[in-house]
This record gives sequence, C-alpha cells and structure tokens, in this order.
Amino acid sequence: MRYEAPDSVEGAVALLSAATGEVRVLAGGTDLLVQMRADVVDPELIVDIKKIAETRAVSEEKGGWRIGAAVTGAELKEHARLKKAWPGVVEAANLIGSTQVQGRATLGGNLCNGSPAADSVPALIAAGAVATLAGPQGRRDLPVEDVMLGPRKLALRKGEIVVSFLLPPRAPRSSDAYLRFIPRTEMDIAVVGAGVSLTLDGSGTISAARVSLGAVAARVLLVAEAAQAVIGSRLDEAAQRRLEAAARAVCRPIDDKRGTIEFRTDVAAVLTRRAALIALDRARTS
Amino acid sequence: MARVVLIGNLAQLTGGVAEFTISAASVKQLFDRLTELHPEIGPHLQEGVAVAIDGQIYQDTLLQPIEPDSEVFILPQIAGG
Amino acid sequence: MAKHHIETVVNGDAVEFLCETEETLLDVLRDTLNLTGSKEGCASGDCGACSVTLDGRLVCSCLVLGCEVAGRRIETIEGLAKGEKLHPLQQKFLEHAALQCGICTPGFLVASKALLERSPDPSEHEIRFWLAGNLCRCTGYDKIVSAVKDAAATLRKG
Amino acid sequence: MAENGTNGTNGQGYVGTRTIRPDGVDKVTGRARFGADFNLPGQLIGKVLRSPHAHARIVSIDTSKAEALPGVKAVITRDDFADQSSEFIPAGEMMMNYKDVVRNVMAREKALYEGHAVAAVAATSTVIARRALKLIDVKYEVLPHVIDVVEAMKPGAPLLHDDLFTAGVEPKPDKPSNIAKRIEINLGDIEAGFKKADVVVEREFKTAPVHQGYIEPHAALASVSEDGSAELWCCTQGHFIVRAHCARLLGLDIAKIRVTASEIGGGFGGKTVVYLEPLALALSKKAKRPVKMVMSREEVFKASGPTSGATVKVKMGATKDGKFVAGFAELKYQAGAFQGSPVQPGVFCAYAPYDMENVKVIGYDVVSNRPKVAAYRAPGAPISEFAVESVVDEIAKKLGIDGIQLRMMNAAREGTKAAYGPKFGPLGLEETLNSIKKTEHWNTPLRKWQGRGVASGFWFNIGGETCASLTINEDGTVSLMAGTPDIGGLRAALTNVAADELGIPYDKVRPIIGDTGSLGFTFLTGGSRSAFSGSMAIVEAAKQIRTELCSRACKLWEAKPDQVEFKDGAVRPLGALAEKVKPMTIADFAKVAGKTGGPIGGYGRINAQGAGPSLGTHLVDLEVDPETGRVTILRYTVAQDAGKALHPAYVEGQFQGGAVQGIGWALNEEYIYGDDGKLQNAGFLDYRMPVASDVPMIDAILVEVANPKHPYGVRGVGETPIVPPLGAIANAMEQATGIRFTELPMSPPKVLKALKEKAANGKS
Repeated sequence: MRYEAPDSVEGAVALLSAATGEVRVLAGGTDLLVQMRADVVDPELIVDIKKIAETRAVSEEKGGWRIGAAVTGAELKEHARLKKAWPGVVEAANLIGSTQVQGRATLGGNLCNGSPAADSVPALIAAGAVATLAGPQGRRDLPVEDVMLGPRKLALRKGEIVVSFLLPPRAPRSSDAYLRFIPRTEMDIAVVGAGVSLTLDGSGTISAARVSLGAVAARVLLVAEAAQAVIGSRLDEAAQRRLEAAARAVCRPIDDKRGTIEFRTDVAAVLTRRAALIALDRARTS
Repeated sequence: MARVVLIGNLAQLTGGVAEFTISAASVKQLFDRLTELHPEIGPHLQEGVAVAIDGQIYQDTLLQPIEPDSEVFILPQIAGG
Repeated sequence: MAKHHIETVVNGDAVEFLCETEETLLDVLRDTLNLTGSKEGCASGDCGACSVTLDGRLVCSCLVLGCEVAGRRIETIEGLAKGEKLHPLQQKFLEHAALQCGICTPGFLVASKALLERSPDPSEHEIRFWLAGNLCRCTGYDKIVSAVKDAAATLRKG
Repeated sequence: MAENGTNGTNGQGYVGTRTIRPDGVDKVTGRARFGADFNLPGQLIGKVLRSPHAHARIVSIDTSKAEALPGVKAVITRDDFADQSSEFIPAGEMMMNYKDVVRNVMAREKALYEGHAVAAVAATSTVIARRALKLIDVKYEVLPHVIDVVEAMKPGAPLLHDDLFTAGVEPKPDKPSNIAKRIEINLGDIEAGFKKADVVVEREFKTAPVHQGYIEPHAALASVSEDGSAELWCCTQGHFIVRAHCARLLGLDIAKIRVTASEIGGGFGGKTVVYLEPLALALSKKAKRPVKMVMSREEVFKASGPTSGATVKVKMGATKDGKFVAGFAELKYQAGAFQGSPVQPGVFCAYAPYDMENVKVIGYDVVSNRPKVAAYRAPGAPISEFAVESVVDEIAKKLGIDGIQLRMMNAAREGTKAAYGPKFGPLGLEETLNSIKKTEHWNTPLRKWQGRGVASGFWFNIGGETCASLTINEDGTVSLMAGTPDIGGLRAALTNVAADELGIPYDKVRPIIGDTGSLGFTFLTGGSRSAFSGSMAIVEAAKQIRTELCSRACKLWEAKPDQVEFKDGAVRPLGALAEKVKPMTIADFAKVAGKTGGPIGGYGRINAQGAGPSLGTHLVDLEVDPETGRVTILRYTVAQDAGKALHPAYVEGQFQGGAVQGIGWALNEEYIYGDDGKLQNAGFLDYRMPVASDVPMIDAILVEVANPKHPYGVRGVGETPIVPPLGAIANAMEQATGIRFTELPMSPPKVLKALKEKAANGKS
C-alpha cells in the first residue's frame, strides 16, 4: 500500500490520474481508516492532500468565504468571523463525531465519503456552497448538491479532487442553522439532518431561503418546495405547517438500525421547522 | 429430624417428592441420606447446590452442621457477574 | 513496498521509526515505540481510549496513519506527569476515585488536559460534551467530571 | 490476648475512609499493564477465523494454503481439541458444560452463530495472520437460523442441537427442542392469593440482549514449552477459573499451567469464561512459540458476552390497602447458542424484594443462533425485576398509593421467607426507601413531559473459595496478596482492612494480585464477592499474624499468653511485665523474625459463607421530547445497602456505574439482527452505550445495614446497582407520557410511535 503526500493540487491530480488500482484520497481519515481496518477498502495508493496549502486555508473571497477541503472541524470552530457569518455550517461541521474526530474530520472528507447522513453536507447545501474541483482537465465549480449522486457515488471524474468550498457573500439579515437527530447526545450518525439558510427583508419577512435534508433519501436533498413554503412569510404558524409538509413530502428514507421510515419522516419535519426558527432568530439579530 | 425442602427442579429427581424429614448432622450426611433414598439426585448434589440452613445460605460446605430441628432448603448454586 | 522511515517528536523526545502504510499511529505507539499507555478499545474512533495530541490538537491515534506524523509533535499519556510530579488531573483522578478498571483513564486524562488548555474553567456541560468521545463503562462519569472540575480549579490557582 | 480482636479495634481506622488506591499511579500514568500490553520475545500474533453464517454445518476445513503461507507457524481447528463429555461446572452465574465450552471456543459439527470461531492461525505478523485467514477454505452447508426467543420455542423452529431435550418437564420429552430447561419455584398457593386480590395487573414485557461493554477487548498471551508447561497472561475476572478450563480443554495438569491476571479493563461478568485463552495455548503448543491474541471490538460484540434478551409475563395481585397477595411470572430467556441463560437467578430474584406469601415463577432457558450469553452484573435479575417493578408501579397508581409507600408496605425484611427458600437476615430495603423519600430530589416539582420514577432491586451476593496472604517483610512493611483480579478498587479496600487489622499505616502495605502459582484456588471476581470474601480472608491472615507475634513475644519475654496483648500495631506487655519490657512493634519483630523461628506471615484460606443480599432503590427524573421521542435523563439518585463500605468512594462508584449501565439498557442499547441472522451493530458507533453528555451527576446514598456474618458487616455491592434502573426509567416514562412502556430499549422510534398512537386514540 503506497502513501503519497504531494504539496500541490497538480501533484495530487497527477498521482490520482496515473493510478491503476484502487486509490483513496486521505483528508482527515476518520472514515477511510475505519474502512481500511474493517477490510471494506484495501487501496493500492493513498493520496494525503493535507500538505497542499490550498486545502488547509480559510480565507475571505469576494465577500464570501473559501474553505479548504482539508480544514478540520476544530479549526473552523476557532474561526470567529466565519462562525459569525455561517453559524449553521460551522455547527454542522462540529457535529461530526467526537472532539477527537473534530481534530481530524474535514468538510471535503465528509462530502466525499458519500454518505447521505453526512452532517456538514445539508448545511453546505443550504448555504449555497460551491465545491471547487481540480482534475486532469483543469478546475471546475460544482454546487455541493450536485457532487454527491448517491450512497458512495460522487460526480467526481477520475483523478479529480475537491480542493475547497466557496460560501457566497452574506446579505444583511441573513443566517443559517443545522440540526440533526441522534439517539444519544453525541457520537451517533445522523438519523435525520436539516439545514436551513434564510434572508429577511427590512420588514422581517423571509425574502430568500434554502432548505436541505440529510439521511432521508439516497443523497442529501436540496428541498426547493420547503424554501418556497416559507419565502414571503415571517415563519408564522401557517408557514411552519407548510414547511413541515414540504419536508415530509420529499422524504424517501429507509428502515435501518438507526431509524424507521416513519420515524425519519416525522423527525425531518420537526427538525426542519426547528432549524428554520433558529435561523430566523439569528437572521433577525445578525 | 431436620425438615428438608427441595427448590426448583430438584424434586423431579426424587419422583416429585419435595419435602423430607431427615436426621443428618451435617450437609454431607444430608446429601448421603438423600442419595440413598433417591440415587438420581446424587450427581446433582455433587455438581454443586446451595443449601439454606435455617435461612442462611451455604455453598460447597459439606461439613456445615445441621441441627436436629433445622429447616433446610436445597437450591441451585448462586453466583453472579 | 519498503516501510516508511518517520522522524517525529513524542513527549518531547525526537524519535524515529519504520512503519507500513496501513499501520496507525496507535499501532506505532503501542507495538513499535512500546508506549502502551494509549489503549485500543475500538480502532474506529468511537471510544477515545487511544487519545493523544498531534501538534496540540486532540485526536484518536487509531484514526491517524503512522506515516502522517513526520515532523509533528505528539503528546501521549506517558508525557503527562513531569518527572516525579503527577499532573493535577492525574492527582485529582486519584483523589476523586475517578477510575475503576482504569482502561479508559489515559484517554480521559489526555482529552481533559486538552480541554483545560482551551477552557480553564469549564462548566459541567462543557466537560461532558468535550469528553463525549471518551467511553467509560465503570464510573458512570460522575467522579470523572468532579475530578476534572477540581483539577481545573487547582490549575487556575497555579 | 488478641486472636479474636478484630474490626479495626487495634487499627488506625482506614476502613470506611477514601484512601488513594495503591494501583492508582500506574493507572493514571499509562504504566499499568492490561491484557493487550504484554509481549514476549519471539511472540507470534494469533487471529481467529469466524463463521459468516448464523447457522451452518461445517462440511470441511482446508487449512493447507494457509499453512503454506510464509510466516504462518500454526493453524488450529476443531481437530486440535478433544471432545468433552457432558459435565456441568459452576462458572459465572450459571453451570456450564464442557461439552459446550469446547464447542463455543472452536466450532465442531456446526457454526451456531455469526462470529463463531472456526479456525485460528499464529503468524509472525498481524498482516500475515490476516492474510492466512483468507486462505483457509471452509465449506459450509448453510442451515435455517432462529434468533428470537419466542420463535426458537415454537415447534418446527430450526434446531440448534438435536441432542437437546428439555429438562425439568414430566414426562421427559421424546423430541429435541431449543428449550434447554424449564424451572419453577412455588411459595404458598398462587390461586388462593389471587382470590384475595382487589386489584390484579397482568403485563407482558420484552427486553433486548445487551453487552457488558467493557472497554478492554479480550486479550491473551500464551507460551507453552516443549515439556508441556504453560504460561498464560490474560485479562480475566478469574485466573484460577481460566486455568481450570484451559487445563480441561487442552488435557494439561493444572499444575502445568500458570495464569497471571493482567490489569483488567472492565468485565461486568463478561470475563468469567474463556474465549481466546485455550486457542492461544493450543497455537503456542503447536508453534512452540509465544502467541498473542487480541479481539477486535467487532469480535467482542459478535463472539463474547452478551446477556439474554427475554420475554417476561408478570401477573400480580394486591389488596385495596396495598398488600401484595400473589405474584406470578413466566420468564423466557435467550441462552445464545448453548444452554445456560441466567434465567435461574432471574426466577429467584423476580419477587425477592418483597414479603409475599404466594409466589409462582416459571423460567425457560432457550437456545438460539446468537453468541452464548455470559454473566452480566446481577445476571438475569434486571430483566425479571424490571417487569415486576413496572407492575408494582402500575398497582401503586391504581391504588393511589405512592410508589415508595407501597414498596415500604411490602418490603422484605429480616425474617421474610424468600420464594427461593431461605429466610432473610437483616435487609436494608426499607432504609433505602426511607433515604430516597428524604431526598430533596424526591420533593422537587416536575414540568410537563417530565416524569419521575422509582424502583427497587435485589441481588443475593455470594462468598466462595478465597485465598489471601499477608507477609511481614524484613523492614516491617507488609506484602498483601489476593487471588481475585481487582476490577474497581479491590486493592484499596483490602489494604484498608489489612492496615487496620495489623495496626500499621496504609502505605506500609503493598497489595498485589497473585498468579495461580502463588495462592490456593480462588473463585473469580463476580457475584459481588471479591471485597466481601477477600476481606474475610485478610482478617483470617492477620489473625494468624497477631497470634504468631504474641507467641513469639511470650518466648522472648518468657511470659504467659495472658501477659501480652496485640494492640495498635504492637505486642504489649500487660501488668507487671509492662515494668520489665517495652512493647514490640511489627517492625521490631521483623528485625528478629529469623532469630525467633523464621519469617512471619498469615495465609487466609476460606470458603466464605454468609454473603448478605444487597437491596437498592433508584430515583430518576427524565424528560421526553414529544416531537422526536428522545429521552433526557435529568436527575438520578441511588440509595443502596452496602452493609459496611470498606472504601466508600469505590462503593459509590459501583452505584453510579451500575445506574448508568442500566440507563443504557433502558434507553438505547440493543443487539440488532438482520433477517440474515447477522449482527448489524457490532461496534460502539451503533451499539449506543451512554456517553458523558448523556447522563447527569448520579447522587449516591450509602445505606449501611451491617451483615452480621461479616467481621466488618460488609455486603457485596457491585451487582445490585444495575437492577433498579430499567424499572425506574420505565416508571418515569409512564409519568411523563401516560404510556406504560413494556419493551426495552425505549429508543426514540419506539417512544415516538407510542406517543402518536396515544394521540390518535385520544382523538378517536
């Protein structure tokens, strides 16, 4: 098993495109190492992207934020200004595993592990984040909701990696929130995850919204109907009911050891409403 | 003569008889007498049973004295986690 | 392929070792460097018994490859006591009887130290959530939380 | 003179104080050596090949390819273990049968559960050992499997053992079944009892199998030499038991095997049996090199532990003024792949907390395609008492009597005749109920969706064969050796006793856990016996030392026995003699030990009797999220009778740890199987044990109703704390939601479903 840690995106792409056998990109390793130990994967080549400066940086860009794919949750948490602009994204990233896992887990890894239950993905989608990919044919931008196609299935082409994410500029009176349901208070995989991002007009009415749901379908969903259900409202009772109904309507979950179809559908509606109310409250005071 | 009661399934090894009056000065003597009466129960007494003499439980104590007027219960071994 | 030759710093000492790509930092610490204070409870990052710090950042050493730590600074349970003197956390764990079997204790101590370095006066809530990645099956966490609070107070007094 | 002076009368009074555990520094510095921390020169790594099928006939095993792999030094299968005749021996909480033991450590005719060991290899590295496993070719004939206990009892269910005929039924069955045993206990006349009842409550309950969840996986390091003598280091609750099992399974003389117990990273009953140990020995015997084996967490879940899942019927009757007049229960416990579930203690304990005239309890021991259950903390009792305590709570509500009051009215007390035979001596149940009632916790108000529950629990506790020695060293310090692995502060408790018995400072006593060569047979750490029995053995050893010191003083002083006494760590001259000679301390004797007849020591070799049951009462507040079914434990108080706490901090620790294990059992822990009979949550990610942020502080109230049969009044405390939580939490859930939950775990999907059904029924 080869291990390479290139210091440039080009170097990483070259290694990945040249590889013939099974190959894995290593960011935080919190999924990859577990899968290796469990004999789920047995890569011939591991490409560690943490030596690439671009994947480790957090910077302001065109009024928005660019976050390297290999920045850890713990590092995001310590970034006060980012946290103020995108509290939902940061809190989602900080729900991935334990404090120890926080020290390793990254947004890029969380997305590319290809799990519909990934905590940070609904928050990124709600935020309208765009992933910057680099590959043999150069770079391209892809909305996060288009990166994951299904369980363990990604839109990445051979030799392509996720380099960073761009969070758009924040309009005034905007904020976001992410909630997930787990049986314990920590350590579990999300049974349902809900990310909501809202913008209010001067009168406090919701003028823009994005809603995303995780772990209720084969991929993390961007729920346009849910957004429509609250735009133009102040999230009054009626709007909340519409929001819940829209969230329920898109759920196509599975029965498994973590939750039943019925449970996931019910809780998706509840969490979407609760996340929206938190986002609303934050937007008012932002 | 001590009053002797078999608890649980032990009575099935004595043709259903669960109560005896037996004169025995010790647990060993008691086991010997019972085995004479009902050979089938012998191995089970050897495998290990608990004996409650006048309310106090004893395990693996063949030499424990039994008073003439004692009430004795024989029950399965008790252990724990 | 040939093993990786890694130079790193463990508990302040420069060390070199050879490892296969698939060996984790925990494998290296325990089997190659004979630092068996870090324990393997799950090898999947769910129990925290293998907690160490990597350049001051708390991680599970079972989720780090040995070949990733070249040039890094690693702190393990073996580095917690300074010479004769136990770290206040170690002392308070003993005074509060915050361990029963003791298998999870090294991980809790390393994780607690990382907490107190960031948050000198943590609330019970903060302690419990910071330590949620460290499983203890014996104590019910009660005496561990008390010990960490008490150690924090001692450290604040300096 | 002082042979029978004891109970710290001549001591510094360490007993009952919170001394620093002698093994503590090693455990906070990472120095302590647990099972996986031992290594030997030339050591090989052993790995186990396990069945991927829940139930399959093993047609053939071809190990030739694996044996041919460079670096592989030994491969073993069923062929390396002689078959065993059917013979039962006590182990953990149940009798076990070597015919089954040999089949559980290595499958013979059939693989009976996913994870059942089928072969093992020893190789020069982990990587090679893993590769070798993949080269072993096992041909299976997959058979239909059965997982659920009720399904397994049905006629026509897949049979695990065609030679298993239900014991305890007349006439003896002519067909084999999965029902290994039926047991029944009777007290009084159950039918007459129900006739007297004004209120009768009948309910059926279901509990999921749960694992002990110790953080340290099983580990063993074995070295067998050419002459057949063997050394074994392993993490176990009883190294003498391990020696006995291994000697039997490998056909070795007991004297040939020396077992050293490592520090043990939790056991809770799960480390009372053998898994890896015989395999490591067999591999080492074959390879002529030391072999180290460590289970992965997945192996721990699939191939060790757990305790039974069960189905329980309870029917109880009470008069309108609250007297329990009849109690019936029927318990069906999973044994796993081989007979021997803890249904027997489940049957005995079901109604043990209460003084009742009419009791009938029936139990079934049922095999199914799951790992063989192992003891788990008060084996069997949490399940049956959960069911009974839930029904007691329902009766309390029907009668409008508060739960504590009702339990008080029916509490077993000194003189109560237990349904399983004995009359109780002094018991502390009423005291625990009283102390709970006095707490501020009991009297704080609750909000909507919050509930408060109370439940009591009983466990017998045991004594048993125990050795311990005290040796006076040349400088007057004392070496203490015990034979039961220290799983939670035992060395601190025993050192408190030894220091008091000899009247010397705590830090002058160094306790160690002796290997199987250094003490006589000592039963395992289990049944809440190690501090109870160990302290009795220490008292005996100290008594021998005091006697010896007094007699040597008499020789030195040319005095008569009645002219000397042992007091405060020295032999003191009495009366006129006091004018002539000065008292001699233990250190003084140490100096002249050789000149006065040789080294001085005491050796307690006892079969400890007179274990006193420990009863406890738990109080819990919780809150339910009505929209998600999530349950939050808000507050928790434990009151339990310790008889006498030798070391209060570690007794509280048992209360708190048991309570939190119970919380996990009640709310989230369970073995989840797929239709394929395979375990789906064999890891800490989806086997959800409580984490620090899931639980509040656990208030521990020490009740001390002395056990008259112990020199210090000690009762075992380790197991009782896991008995009450299941009922207490279910009772709190009922108050919070108005729903009686009868199925564990009360996980969010179940709770939310029940809330929705209730709401729907409410509307209609």
